[in-house]
Amino acid sequence: MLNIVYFAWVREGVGRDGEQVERPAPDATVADLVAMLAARGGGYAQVLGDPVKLRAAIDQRFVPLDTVIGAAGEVALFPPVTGG
Amino acid sequence: MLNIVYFAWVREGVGRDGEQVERPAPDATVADLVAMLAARGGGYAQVLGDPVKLRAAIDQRFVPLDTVIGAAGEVALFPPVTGG
Amino acid sequence: MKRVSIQPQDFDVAAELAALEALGGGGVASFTGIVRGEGGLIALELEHYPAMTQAQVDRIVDDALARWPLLGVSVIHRFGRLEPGARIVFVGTASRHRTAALESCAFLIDWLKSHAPFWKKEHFDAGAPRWVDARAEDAAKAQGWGL
Amino acid sequence: MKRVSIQPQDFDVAAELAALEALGGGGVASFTGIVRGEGGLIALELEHYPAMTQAQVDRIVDDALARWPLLGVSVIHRFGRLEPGARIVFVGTASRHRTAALESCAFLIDWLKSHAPFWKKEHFDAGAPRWVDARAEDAAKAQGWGL
Repeated sequence: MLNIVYFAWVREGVGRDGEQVERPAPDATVADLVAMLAARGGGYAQVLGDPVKLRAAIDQRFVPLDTVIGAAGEVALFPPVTGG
Repeated sequence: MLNIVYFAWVREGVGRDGEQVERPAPDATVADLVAMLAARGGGYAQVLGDPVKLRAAIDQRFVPLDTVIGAAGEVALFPPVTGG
Repeated sequence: MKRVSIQPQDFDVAAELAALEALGGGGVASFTGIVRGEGGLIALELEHYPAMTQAQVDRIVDDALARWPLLGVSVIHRFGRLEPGARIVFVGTASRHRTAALESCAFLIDWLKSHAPFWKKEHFDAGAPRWVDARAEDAAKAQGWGL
Repeated sequence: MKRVSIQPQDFDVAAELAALEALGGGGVASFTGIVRGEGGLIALELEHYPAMTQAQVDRIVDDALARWPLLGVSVIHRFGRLEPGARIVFVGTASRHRTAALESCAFLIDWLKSHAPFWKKEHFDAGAPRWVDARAEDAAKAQGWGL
């Protein structure tokens, strides 16, 4: 299983701050995961349907969305950070 | 009469923090005043004999040593400022 | 001295500065960020990614320590609901000379304001709350430091 | 808010910062200069030109107010005999945005450290006291601001 965590309006849109999903294929990228989640429709489609607005982290490190998830433990999806 | 004030090692060299002198000629510069004072010899000659090391102010404004004193009320002679 | 704290509660700027002043350096620089109450704002809600924030701030402080000869760094960042006038963030740096203290302080606050994993939601006296957009200006400033 | 004080006694950094924080701006930057106790230094004696200092510091603060959108500036400079660890100078600036606060703080301290009419005499635990020479480095930094 793979942990996903959501922040800010992504969290509000999907209606939860995190969840566990089946681990995607070994060569799946963050963008693939986002597309898979957006396909659920509803709030997921609304906030994850336009990946240009999204940023991601794998195991607490910022990554581009085309990064392969591989054996990572946690993927985070969120809007661009706005700092302090 | 013209007020002169001294600071830092200039003050220590001349042995006083200020004095009044006869007002110099209308076209006299600060450098002329310095030369006149240095001619007294002793501590005056020691600290005022090398004008390159000196800075000056006329009526509380920094000026180059070739500035004409004119009708000014106060000339200050001191080393380059070292700030706070 | 290195101190990093991500916390909901307010902090004591005087105590932070006193600790930095006691390190024997010639200069202490600081920046304190405060919630502005403009445009009918009644509260700012700061959300962060706890597992990431502390580690990332730690790392950027290490970068600053590698880049400037610093005797001490203190970074405090609050999260949660903050009202106008409340302190959000504090950066304090101590060094033998002022330039290192001032530059590293600016570097750290630029990073915190642009790259730190925080998201801000603005609540107004009228109308719906809204999430603040990332500002291109901040990103440009951080790039100036090679971030 | 504009506050300039040239004084022999110590000052309360927390009180200065609190006044700046209360102005409604988003950021307060500060720099505090402290006497370093290196090389056997036991005291620093600061002499100044009283008739000139207050007027000149006033003027450079006005320059800063003209150059950056500031809500407040506080400058305190001590004179007299100061021992290692003692505060010498404080600059605090408040603005809506951090860049104005940080830049104006750096501008003011660079000016104070290079152009303000102060002279420093160092007293050591052994040997004669000596007057500190003006530093070319400081003058160069001030020139960077067009001073």
